[in-house]
Parts: sequence; C-alpha cells; structure tokens
Amino acid sequence: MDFSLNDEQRMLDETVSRVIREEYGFEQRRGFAGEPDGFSAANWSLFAELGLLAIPFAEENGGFGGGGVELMIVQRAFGRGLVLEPYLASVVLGGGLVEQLGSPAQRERLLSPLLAGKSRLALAWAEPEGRYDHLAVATRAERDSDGYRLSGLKAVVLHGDSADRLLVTARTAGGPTGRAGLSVFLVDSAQPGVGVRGYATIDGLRAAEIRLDDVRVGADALLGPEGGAADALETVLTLGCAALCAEAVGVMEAACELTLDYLKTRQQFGAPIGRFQALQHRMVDMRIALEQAQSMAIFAACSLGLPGAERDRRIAAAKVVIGNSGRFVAEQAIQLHGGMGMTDEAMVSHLAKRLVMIDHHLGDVDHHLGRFVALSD
Amino acid sequence: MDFSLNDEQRMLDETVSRVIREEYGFEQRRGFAGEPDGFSAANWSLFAELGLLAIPFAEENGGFGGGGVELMIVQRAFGRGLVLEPYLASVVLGGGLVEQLGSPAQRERLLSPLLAGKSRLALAWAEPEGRYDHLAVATRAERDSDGYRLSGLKAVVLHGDSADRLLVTARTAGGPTGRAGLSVFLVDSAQPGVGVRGYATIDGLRAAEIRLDDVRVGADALLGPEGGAADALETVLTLGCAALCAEAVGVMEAACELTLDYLKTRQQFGAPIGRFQALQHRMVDMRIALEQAQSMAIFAACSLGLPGAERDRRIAAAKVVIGNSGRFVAEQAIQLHGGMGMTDEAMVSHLAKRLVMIDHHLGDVDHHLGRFVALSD
Amino acid sequence: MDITYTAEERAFRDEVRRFLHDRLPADIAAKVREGKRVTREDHVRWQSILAEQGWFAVHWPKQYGGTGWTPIQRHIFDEEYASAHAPYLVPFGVSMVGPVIIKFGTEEQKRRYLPRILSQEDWWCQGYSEPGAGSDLASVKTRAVRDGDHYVVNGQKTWTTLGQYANMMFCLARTDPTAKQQEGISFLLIDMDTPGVTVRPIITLDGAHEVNEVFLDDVRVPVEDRVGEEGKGWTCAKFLLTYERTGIAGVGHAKQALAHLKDVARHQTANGRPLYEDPLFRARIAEVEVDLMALEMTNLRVISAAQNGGVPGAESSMLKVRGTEIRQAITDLLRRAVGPYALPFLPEALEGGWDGEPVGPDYAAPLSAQYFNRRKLSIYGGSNEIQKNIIAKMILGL
Amino acid sequence: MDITYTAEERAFRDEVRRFLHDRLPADIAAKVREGKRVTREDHVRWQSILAEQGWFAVHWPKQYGGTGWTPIQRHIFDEEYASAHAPYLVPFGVSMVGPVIIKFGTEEQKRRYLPRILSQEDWWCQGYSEPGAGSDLASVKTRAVRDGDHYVVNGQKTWTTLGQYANMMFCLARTDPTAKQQEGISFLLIDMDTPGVTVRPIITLDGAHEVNEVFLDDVRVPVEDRVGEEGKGWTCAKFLLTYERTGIAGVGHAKQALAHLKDVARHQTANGRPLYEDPLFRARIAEVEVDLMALEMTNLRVISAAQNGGVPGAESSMLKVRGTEIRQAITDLLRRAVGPYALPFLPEALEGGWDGEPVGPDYAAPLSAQYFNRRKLSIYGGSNEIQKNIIAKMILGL
Repeated sequence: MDFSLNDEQRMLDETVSRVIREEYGFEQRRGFAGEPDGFSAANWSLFAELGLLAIPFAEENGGFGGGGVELMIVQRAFGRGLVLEPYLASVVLGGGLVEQLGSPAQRERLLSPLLAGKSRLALAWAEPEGRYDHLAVATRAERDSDGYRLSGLKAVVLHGDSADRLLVTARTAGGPTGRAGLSVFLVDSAQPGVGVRGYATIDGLRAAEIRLDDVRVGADALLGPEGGAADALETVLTLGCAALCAEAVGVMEAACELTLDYLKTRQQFGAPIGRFQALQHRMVDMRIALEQAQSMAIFAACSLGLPGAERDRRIAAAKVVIGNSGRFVAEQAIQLHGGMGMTDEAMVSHLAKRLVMIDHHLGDVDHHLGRFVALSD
Repeated sequence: MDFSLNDEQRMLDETVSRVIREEYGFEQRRGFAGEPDGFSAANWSLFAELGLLAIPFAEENGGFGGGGVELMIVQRAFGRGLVLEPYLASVVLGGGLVEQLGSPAQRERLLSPLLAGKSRLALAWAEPEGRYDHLAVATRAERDSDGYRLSGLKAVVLHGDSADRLLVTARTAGGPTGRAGLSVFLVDSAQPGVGVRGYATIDGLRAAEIRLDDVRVGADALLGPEGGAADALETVLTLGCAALCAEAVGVMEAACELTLDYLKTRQQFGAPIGRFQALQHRMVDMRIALEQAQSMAIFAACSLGLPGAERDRRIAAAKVVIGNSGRFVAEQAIQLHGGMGMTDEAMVSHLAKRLVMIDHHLGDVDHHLGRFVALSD
Repeated sequence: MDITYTAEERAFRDEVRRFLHDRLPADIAAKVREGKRVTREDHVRWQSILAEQGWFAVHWPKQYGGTGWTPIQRHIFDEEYASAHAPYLVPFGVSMVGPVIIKFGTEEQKRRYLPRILSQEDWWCQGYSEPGAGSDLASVKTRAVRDGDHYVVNGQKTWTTLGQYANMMFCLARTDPTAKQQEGISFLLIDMDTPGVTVRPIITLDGAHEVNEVFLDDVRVPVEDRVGEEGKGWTCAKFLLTYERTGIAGVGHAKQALAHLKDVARHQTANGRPLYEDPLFRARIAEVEVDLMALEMTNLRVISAAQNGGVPGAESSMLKVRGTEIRQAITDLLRRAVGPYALPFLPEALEGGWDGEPVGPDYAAPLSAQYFNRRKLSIYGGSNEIQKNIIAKMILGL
Repeated sequence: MDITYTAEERAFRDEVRRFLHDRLPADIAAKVREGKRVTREDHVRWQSILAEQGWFAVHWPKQYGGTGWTPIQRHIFDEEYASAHAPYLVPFGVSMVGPVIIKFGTEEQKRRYLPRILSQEDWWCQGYSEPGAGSDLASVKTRAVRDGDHYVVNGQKTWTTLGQYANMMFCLARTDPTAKQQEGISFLLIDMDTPGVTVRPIITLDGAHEVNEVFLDDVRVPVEDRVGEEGKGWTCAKFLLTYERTGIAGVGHAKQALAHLKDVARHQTANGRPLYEDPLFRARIAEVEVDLMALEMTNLRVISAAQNGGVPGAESSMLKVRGTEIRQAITDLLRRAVGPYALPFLPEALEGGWDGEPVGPDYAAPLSAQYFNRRKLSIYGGSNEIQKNIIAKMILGL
C-alpha cells in the first residue's frame, strides 16, 4: 500500500503542472480554442517535445512505458488547465488501440509520427443508435478482392475532424451486438468515401460525425485479428475511462479552489459569503466529493492491469463515482458563484461544463452502473 | 377548485382535534399502549360514541357518508396524536371491505357492531412471500359440502390479534397471482384451525401472523362474488393508502412542530441552535416536504372517486411522495434533536418511527413507484 | 374540498386553448418547441397578438387594459400558454414596471407609459442588480444626484435580461447616500437613448446573449420619471419582489418539459430497447413526475388562497425552491437521455430558420445548452439559499 | 503507487483471520451476525481471549502490553474483525482512557489501571456529555471542589454508553469555575462504587439499553485519580477526540452490512423474482456499493499517510461524515429489503439464546431496530454538522 509518487512520477507531475500553470492560463486557452482545429498546434508540438505523447506506450514502441499512474498524473494536470488538445482521443484511445492490436509494422508506421506530434489518430467506436455500447456496431466491412469495403456511420468521434487517420470499428461477421466479428480498420480521413462533419462540443472540445460510404481499404488496414478486436477495444476504452476519471479530478480541484476563493472574497450582507454556514457545509460536501473522486481515480489507475472482468468492474465503479461527484461539484460551483458562475467569462463555468459532460464521454453513470451490476454478479 | 372545509368538515376537524389534544397526550398514550390489546378500549368506545367509527360508511349502512376528505380529517388528527387504536385496520380496511362486498344481510350483521364499537375486524390480505402484492395469494379456499375449507398463511395482519373477526383473502380458483379467483371470507378469530400470533410492531401498533389450518366456514362466510373480489379489495386498499397519507401528514406536522420548538429553545455554543443557518435550511426543507406531503394527501383524498386505473395511479403517486417526505422528515427530526431524538422518552422518536414505518404499510415507495409506472403508460 | 375546475374554468381553459391554437404563429411555437432562440421580433409580433386580444396585461386591472382575471384563470392561462409552446412572456414591462406604475405612479406616468407597454412601443428592462451585490439587492451603489429638474445618474447595473432590446429601463438609484441600506433609494425610469447609457453583452455559459451590463455615466433623468417619493424606491422594489408570484413554481413549463422528456426517452435506444423502458431511467422519470404532481397541488393551494383574497407571502419562496429543483431535475434527465448526442454544440442549430442537417436526433441539439442555462433558475430572482432564509424567517420564525 | 497489500500484510491478514476463525466463540459470532444483543459476559469473555493473544490493546505501545501494530495492520485487523462477526470492541477502557493514562498519567496510575484494563477487571465508561451540552463538550457544568486529598464532585453526565456495566468512569469536571470554557476543566477517574454515583438507564427508540445518565452527588474522588494537571483536563479530552480515528470510517462494518444486504435481497421475493434482481433495488445497492469502494480508498489513503507518520486531522471528520452516510444508507436498504416484515418488533428475538419461531424470515427481526439505532451514527462523537464545521474551519479555512 503506497499512495506516494516515485521520483520519476514526481518529476512528470512537476513538468506537466508547470506547463499547465505557465502556458495554459484561462485567457491563453481562449486563444487556443480559436485555432482551426480547436486547440493549439504549438501545444501539441510542445507536448511531443516534452515526451508527453510517448508516456503511455511501451519502450519497444518508442514510448516511456508509463502506466495508469503516469496517465493519471498527466490527465489530472490537463484537467486543472482544461486542456483542449486531443490527448485522450489521439494518444490514449487512438495510439492505445494501435499498440494493442497493431502488427510491429503497423505500430512502427503509426506510432512514430503520433509520438512525434506529426500525425493524429481518432477512434471511431460509437454509432448513432448505439448510445454508449461499444459492441453496438452496425458498420460493415465486406471483404473485397485485396482488402475491405467499409460502410456505416460513426457518431461523436472525439477530435475526429482534426485527425488524419481514423481507427474505425466495423463488423466483419456476426450480429449487430456480439463480441465476435468486431474488427478495427485504419482509414485515412482524406480517403474517398469518408465524410467527416466536425463540430464543437459543449465542453469546449471537437468531435465529428463520420460517414463511410463504400470506403476501400487494403488488407493491411486491418488492425489485429479479423473479428477479434473486442478485447483490445475494451482494454483501450477502459484506459480512456481511467484517463477521464483523472482529468475529472483535476477539473474538480480547480472548481473547488475557485469556489473556495470566491467564498472567501465575495462580500454580501457585509461579510464574505463563506461565513454563511449553509454555504460552508455545501463547500465541505464538494470537498468530500472531490476526495472520493480522487480516491476512485487512483483506484482506476491502479486497476488497469487486472484481468478483464475485475478491471472493468472497478473502472465502471470509478466512472459512476466520478460522474456523480463531478456533476455535484459542477452544479454547486455554479450555484455558489451565483450569476458569475453562469458567465462564459468565468473559468468556473467552463470547468463545470467539462465536469458535467465528462459523464457523456465513454459511458455515463447509468451505463456504468449497469455494467458494474452485470460484472458484479 | 376549493381547498377549504365545509361546515360539517370543520366541525369534525374540531371534534377530533379536541379529542386528540385533550385525551391523547403523549404520556396518556403510554398508558394506552400498555393495555392488553395495545390500545385503549375506552378510547375505542369514545370513538364509537362520537360517531367516528361511522364516518366513512354510507348512510344506508348506519354511517355518515363521509368521503376521502372526512377520512383525511380524522386520520390527520390521529397522526398528530400517534393514535394506537385500530381505525385503519378495523374501520377503513375491514369495514370498508364489508361495505364494498357484503350482502345487505352481511353488512347489517357486521357493520352494526363495528360502528357501535362492539366488534372489530381485521383484513388479512398479505402473505409471507407476497411482499406488498395483494394478488400474490396462495391461501386456498376449497369448496366443501355446505361451505369452504381455508388453508394458508396470512402475514403482518394489522391489529389481527385483537380483532374478533377476520376478512381473509383466498383463492377459489386461478393461479397464484391472478385477479380472477380471488375471494374474501369472513373467519371468526376464535374458530378451530385459526392460529393467531400477535406481536407489537416497531411503530407502536400490533399485528399478527395468521395460520389457517383447514378452517371450515359456511357458504355465508363468502363476501361478494366467488373469485371476483379483486376490484373491491383494490378499492379498499386504495382507501387505506389515502388514510395512511393523511395520517403521515399529521405525524409530520407534529414532528416539524417539535423540531422547530427544539431549534428555538435548545441552546448550544451560547445561542439557540436554530440560529445556525445549516439547521435553518434543513428545517426549511422539512417544512417544504411537509407541504408537498400535505398536497398529496389532499390529492389522494380527492381522487378516491375516480375510475380504478386513474385513481390507483394517483394514490400510488401520493404514497411515493408521502414515503419519501416521511422518511426525510423523520430522519431530520431525529438528527436535529441530537441525542434526545434517539430516546424512547421523547415523542419525536415515536413520530419518526411511525413516519418511517408508514412506508411499510400497504406498499412502500418502490412498490408504488412501480405501480405508478405501470399505470402511467 | 374540490380539486377539480369549475365548468366556467373549464370553459375558460377551452377558450384560451382555442385562442392559442388559432393565433399563436406556428413558426414561433416551433422555435419554442424545438428549443430554438426566439428573436425580439418574434416576441413583439406575438405580444401584439396577445395585446390585441386584451390578454397581454394579464395581471393589470381592467381599467388600464388588463384582463381582470382571477388567480385561477391566470394559472389556467399559464398552463395552456406553456402547453401551446408560446414564448416566454417578457415580464419587465407588463409584469414588473407596469404594476409599479399602476400602484405608485402619477396620473401622467400612467397615461404616458402604460399604453406604450401594451402597444409594445417600449421594451423595458430591469436595472436592479449591481456588480458585487448579488442577492443583496438593497446594497445599491448607483448614485442619482439632483441637478435642477434632473437627476444625474452614475453607476453600473448587471444581469439586465434582454437589455439589448430595451429602450427603457426601470432602475434603483441611491438619491441619499447618507441614509443606510434600504433608505435613500429611488425608483427611476430611464430612457436608454439618453447619452451616457451603454449596454454591454454578457455571454452565458451556454453561449447565449440573454443578459447585459448597463453602464450609466452622467445620465440625466428628468425628475418626473421618478416613481414614488424620493428615497422611497425600496417600497416599489419590495412590491415587485412579492407581486403576484403564484406563477413562480413554473408548473406549466415543468409539465411541458416532462412531456418532452418522455417523448425523447421513447425515441432514444438503450440496450436494444427504448430508453423509456429502461427500468432505472423510467424510475428516475417517475420520481420527478410524482414530485411535480405534488408541486402542482401545492401551487393550486396557494393560488386558491389568493383567489380567496389571501396574499401569498413566503409560500412563494417554497414554490420557487421546489419549482426550480424540479425543473432542473427534468433538464438534467433530458441531457442524460440523449447520451453522447448531448455533446455536439451547434449554436447555429439553435437559430430559427436554420435548415442544416442535425447532428444526431433533431431534438438533441438544445438539451445540454438548456441544462446549463437552467442552472440560473436557482440563482436569479433571489437565489434558493436566500429563499430558504426568507422561509426560515417569515414562516418558521427562526 | 500501489493499492495492494504487501506480502507481509497479506500474511498478517491470514494470521488474523485464522485466529478469529479458531478463537472467536461461535455463539458470540452468531449473535453479532444475527443482530442479537451481546451481553456484558460475552464482551468480557471475548475480550479476554483477545487479551490473552495480546491483541486487545491494539493501539497501545508494546511496553504496556499493546500490539505495536502499524496503522495498516490495525486497519487489516479491523476489517477481519468485522468480517468475522466479532462483537463491538468496547472502547472506553482500552481505546480511550488507556491511551490517556499512557500519555498523561503518572507511573502510579499506569501501574494501577493499565493492567486492570487488559485483564477486564475494570469496565470503563465515559463521563463527557452533559445534559444540554450536546456537541458543545467544553460546556462542562459538573463541578469538582477540592477538599483536602479529595475532590467533591457534583453534576450529571449523560449518553454514558454501557455505563450499566462499568465500575470505573473517566470524567470531565470543572475545577475552576471562574476560568472560561475549556480552561479550568480536570480529567478525573471515578470509581462507580463510590457513594453518590447513580446510574439511570436511557432507553433508546429501538428499545435498547445502551446509554445511561450518571448522577454525581457529593462524590469524593481522591486527588491522585486526576490525570494530568488540575485545570488541564481539556488537553486530555482533545487528545482523545483526535486520537487514532482512522477506524472512524467504519469501512469493515459497512462492507459486512453490504454483504448482508445482498444476502437478504437474494432471499427476498419481489414481483415473482429475487429482490436482488429487481433493477431498481439492484441499482440502489450498486449506488451505495460504489460509494463504499470510494470511501475504502479514501480511508486507505488516510491510513497510509498515518503509516508514513502523518497525523490525520480533519480528514477524520470527512471519513466520519461519509462513513456514517454510507452505513445509514445500507441500514435503510436493509429495512426496506424485508418489506412488511420490517414491522414486527420482538425484543425477545434480539436476545441470544431465544429459540422461538421467528416472525417472517429469521434475518428480518433486527433490521428496523438497527435502522433506527444507526441514526445515532450521525449524531454521536460530534454530530455530522459539527464535523462539517470542523472541516470548514480546519481544511477549508472558512
């Protein structure tokens, strides 16, 4: 039992935290959001330079061999700064799936430019009717002479509009919800038949609806065994959930800090409003929620190496606690800020939006509560 | 739209409220609870004298023709005093079912002594495995030469140990949960084969497990059509729910009043604890819960005459709101009273127990939420 | 005791419903139904139709062009109004300054301003809140210094809803800086075209421009545009804060939102069946529905008391607290209902007339924005914490 | 970072488990498992076995007969203890006055009292709370007036848990009435057999006799039975209030209760299937289970900090608040799980050795009584409101 960071982890924490503190002020962030891709190209290069993009990958793939804790450190710091760059989409989900499924050649081809900040991946796993179910895949990949032809619709693909390469889940066999028959293909965003409709998300990021209209890919576009991608997909989505949990903790920390400051400085009826007991107790409840969330982010980060079912059960539990505590902290942070909390101008409203919407990424409280139940019995 | 009482109702309210105020102090109540039946025989006679036992019955049956509102008035006052006497069990449920199902002769024979306070009925509808489902009846009534033979177990029969006559639901046909085949029989408590095991309930009342072991009854023991009692049973259980809702409001009123008094008088850290904002807001939440409960008690009382499904949907909604608000008020009343709220000596703990346990009578929040859903679609 | 409507009331409801059905412009109703933004022109067009019918100044006495309706009639009107998807009735003129002028204004002020409210010639906004004041309305810092026939007003107002459309503002200003708190405040009517008035938008977290800051720099306001006595403006303000708040529970809107929630849940799929049939989500809907039923009854009890001449006091605060909790619970479930499609944020899709292809189901677009927007319900008009303070003091005597 | 136990810790857990399996009397464990009342004799019998093993004074240094365990070992012990259905370890001697005597007592006091705690010769109770004081512990009214070699003590204590079994009481008494609040209080050890000590039961709402009032009328206490300096008793009291509170979260008991809840829900039938398969009830269980998982991790974080020499401060208050909320949520679900069979109240069924026929399922009898009893969790030891005040002040600086 040890909740402390080792030396390397502490250094990583200091590095990322410094970058966020110094380069990611709330006003700077507005500038980043205004860039064409909805985030800063320079930041992305900086992250690559600092080696942050290499953190979660094995050394044989050019990475630093970081695990759940390293990912937690990065994502928590990113949460505090409300980082816009597609770390989750491109590195954790996209790169993660390549590392899970790719052949050595595919890994070399895809991960090197990714880690260098030259190429960005996106993972197109969800579909319009599938809600949060990663197995509800109707997109089909039909075998073609020397490859496959893909057709289908992929929904709310995180940073799908700025990625040059897409990882697409599609059925090569099996019914519309089974584990068997699920395959992953690499698709070039610029390829004929690929329709990408990008848009902003309400939490400040970007996503895309992606239409695949008889898209022809070669046999080498298949990642991993044909029809056998479900396990790897789950490993990566689980990793993504852990990353979101850590990010949420960072966002909650910032939201609690701003709210506490506000309670101490904002005067009303002749006293700082933090003197009112009802508000004090609310702030205490927020702080307790943050501690519980923090515990579950650690729990998730440290459970990624467990066997599938127990890992998934724990991650589901973590996502439930994070979803509930995140929403509570978000709503109360707005409430305690009063009108100020409602404005676009105040950082707290952006923190609140991200917190609430994290529940809509990779499965919400009800989805994961159901998973937790299914995996518990 | 009129939420005021008419003159007769106002008089009734004044009468019952006066009786409770003057005859039903908390210390007197302890004495009543110590009597053999767990309530006061004298009070029962007094209620009969005052005509309270006749309130809900039609004039043709010797009653006053009172409706939901009159029942609400009585039960709400009873709630304020935590009345122990078996008004709900004997008059509302027992007498109510006789009025619904009985032939003129049966009504005459059963209701006259009931209204005079000479005989008490109990309604044995629940069974050990049936939870709150009134249709889950495994007790069987087999046709016998000139009557029926009943065998089965009836569970948690409210005031089943002090009633001289029992109304028992039993199957004369059909499967174990159907509407068809449900019949009601009159059984004498002292009859051979009837085993009554009485006990106290934690909310201060009495109940009984009742075993029917090949109990022989005549053909005239059948109330209403053979196999066709479900509608009437539901009407009466619905009436019982409305009565419980009104009683709960009375209990909540008393609990809120005592708690508010306590907040105003109890000194801590040099001030009445009611000066602390967190406690003020809690008390406000209790008061709002009481208002919402009160609204639903009225809603229930005024919905009893509607057609079955809409009536049941509304009563289910009322029971849900009452169950939730009752538990909230009970828990907070104890909490705000601190250690005192935990003592048997303080009335508030008895109010709290009754409030929480009302949810276990005639179906709890989850049961009625399920009914509400089923009846809404 | 009777919880049903009388035959007259039911007939009135039919009349209202028929009128709304016949006269509410379909394009405006569609915007409301679909959660799109209603323009100034939409408001004016619709409110003119209401005014023509004589149903615009719902709360005014008949002699000034009001309806003279009873509280129950007004409640029925509110319900039908929400149910028909009629747009938010901008209250600052007709429901706020109008009643103040009727109650405290001079004959000249009534003659001048009331008809212009009814005719939509004036669009009023409210100058109550100031930066840093929040729920402490009496801490007015805006100064009005008498200079001959005018006051010279300096200060800043904020959270001025739809101030960008307004040509008139009613406003609290301190005319006697030596008096303390609620004393020394006057109630002024300010023409927004007066030099020195500047309106600056505040963009809210949902990207909307609903509220504004208003800067007042040496704004000269004729003394005859003061309502009530000098230094007695708080009387007007207080009157407004307690005036006719039986609609504050928002039951009509909540019922509408609940119906929409059910509709959305019926169209969404979760685990291979309609979300509406998911036992947990269905229970969440039912829980809020029974709470809303209770609120509706509580609201009717207060309205009925008002009908019988009672003046709802802190009961309004209860209705506000519970009403906002319930409406926020519904908007929360609406956001959750659409799953991942709560994420896309297309501001253009919220504009009327946009005919682009929706992202995901067409009903999804406004739901997250609305969820965030409705957080304001428990903040404005006196935060729910302030309402609880009021209840603690006025009803509980704590 | 590592959330798993070390090999040594796992071995320790095995050792504890084996010991509990071998030595915990089956009849006592059965009482605990079935929610029956544990008698004085049961406590003494079991605690003697623990003492014999050297595992009774878990928190004491080894030199005084304690275990010298690390915080993590103590936590493992707590978990296994709860999981084995070992009875509530009566804390007043071994966990409360013992550590105070070790920290502040004279050599003579240590020699005299510590062995008698370990040998169960003394049963201690706590004389802190006074009528009307509630969470304001420093408002001590009990007076101790010096008279030669004695103090003459007058006053009243209340909420004295298991005081009916005690022969010794530690107690706060005011020795200097002129000093204000926390000053002028002394920490006294009182022999309950001294003339003038009267114990009166307080029956709680669940019918239990757990707490008492203790009346002190001219009770003569030898001066050598004062711990620490005269007037410095608050130091001892404060030490006790913050001493070793990592177990305060009650995670072990909560896990046990949760397992019991699942078991009960599996045996109950609702709508023709096990209640455990009812989607709504199952979700309610899952919601509390994930919260408990988070609490367990939070608890481990605090314990781990203590292991590394940190002193848990107001973090204990967080553990207390969340821990009691979760345990109360579980007891609430347990009561609800048995439906109508939550109603029967048979006090005799709660006594060990009762072999009457149960009413309904045999696990049902104690559940309502426990639900009501556990309301105390958020009241005693500093109510949750007081804990939140502490957190607001100490952690948030409000």
